[in-house]
Amino acid sequence: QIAQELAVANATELVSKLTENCFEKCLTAPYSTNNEACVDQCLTKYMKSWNAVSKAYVARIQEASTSGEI
Amino acid sequence: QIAQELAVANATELVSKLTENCFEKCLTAPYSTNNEACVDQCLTKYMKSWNAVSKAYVARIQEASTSGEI
Amino acid sequence: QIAQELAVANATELVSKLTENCFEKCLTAPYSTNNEACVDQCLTKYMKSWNAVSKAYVARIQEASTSGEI
Amino acid sequence: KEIAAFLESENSKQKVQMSIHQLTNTCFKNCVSSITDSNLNAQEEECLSSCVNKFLDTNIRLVKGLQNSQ
Amino acid sequence: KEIAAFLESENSKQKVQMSIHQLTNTCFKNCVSSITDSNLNAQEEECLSSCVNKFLDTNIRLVKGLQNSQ
Amino acid sequence: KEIAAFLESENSKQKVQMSIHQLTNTCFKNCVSSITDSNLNAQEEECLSSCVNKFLDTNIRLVKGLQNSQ
Repeated sequence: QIAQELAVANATELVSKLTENCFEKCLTAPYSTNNEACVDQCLTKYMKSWNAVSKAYVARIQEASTSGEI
Repeated sequence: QIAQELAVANATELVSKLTENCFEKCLTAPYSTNNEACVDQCLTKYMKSWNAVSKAYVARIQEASTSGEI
Repeated sequence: QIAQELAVANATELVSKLTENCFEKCLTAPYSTNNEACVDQCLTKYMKSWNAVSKAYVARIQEASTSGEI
Repeated sequence: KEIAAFLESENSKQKVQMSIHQLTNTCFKNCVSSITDSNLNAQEEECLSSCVNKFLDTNIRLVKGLQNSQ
Repeated sequence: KEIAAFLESENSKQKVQMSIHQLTNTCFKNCVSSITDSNLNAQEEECLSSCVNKFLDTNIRLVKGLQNSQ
Repeated sequence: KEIAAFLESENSKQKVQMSIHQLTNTCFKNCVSSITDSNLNAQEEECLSSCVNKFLDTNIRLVKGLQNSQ
């Protein structure tokens, strides 16, 4: 059950950051036009960025723990 | 008692966002002058915005739950 | 033990704000160069700012509680 | 059971309140450019309402997009 | 009772610490424009101190304004 | 004991996840300037990876600097 709560916390954090970033990149005041194509592209691009960041982070942490840096 | 704690949490959040926004809009580095009139107007304007946002949010949520969108 | 947990929370908050601010001031996209000298100077400058802010904050709070402002 | 229902309902009221605080913060920053008086003009009011609706549209679209990608 | 008093006092010390972290973050961003060495110059030091005082002035004025509007 | 070990391991997995959320947020904002399609180009991918590494370098350097100053 704890694992499930953590999964919910993770999904909530992801949705919150996604919404913040894609709203910022795809819509601007006075918000008179929609930009759904941009939102869809932003979703894909953000998830690809998430993967790239994870890969770099995990690689860096492994390297650092092997070399005794941390 | 829980309801009271939530009311305190709400008031704290409101004061924190109000201070952040009105400080940002009414004062600028090097902070040599006061701008109390601006702070007072900002308070009123922020509370009016809070009401406008609440109205739009509640209307949108009701519409979405009627149409089965969410 | 509680005091220790609070000390950890404080240190975590300090490291998080320090990293955010010094990363912002010393490194810029596309992140092709290092800037370690800047990071070291930023650390010292941030800690000096922390002391200046603490001093001003404590003085202000003491003044306000003496004058009955708060 | 009554306590559980009370907590559940307080919890969802609290989430709505916190969403309104966050939306007011975001939309005030984007729609209210300067404080010259304490009234919201028609353009700002329109912008705040659109901002809320477009933010929620974006949020719902991203959640559906994430669900479809799984 | 002693435990309650200890917790109370730790709690308010912690709030002061967290306020100082937040103020240092805000005022450092606004008063320290670039990192050219590790010293605070006179202008930055003055700015940090004003920033703290003006931020607290704004906060107190807003809280009083909210209380009067009720 | 098994429960404690399980909680400990969930806790550190969760910290890694939250770091990745924060890094994706920071690096996406700095490396992805506009959404014209849903792909990361080579330059953006390179920037994201450097951003992660430079952010962690900065973090580790600051923690070591703080420890040395004590």
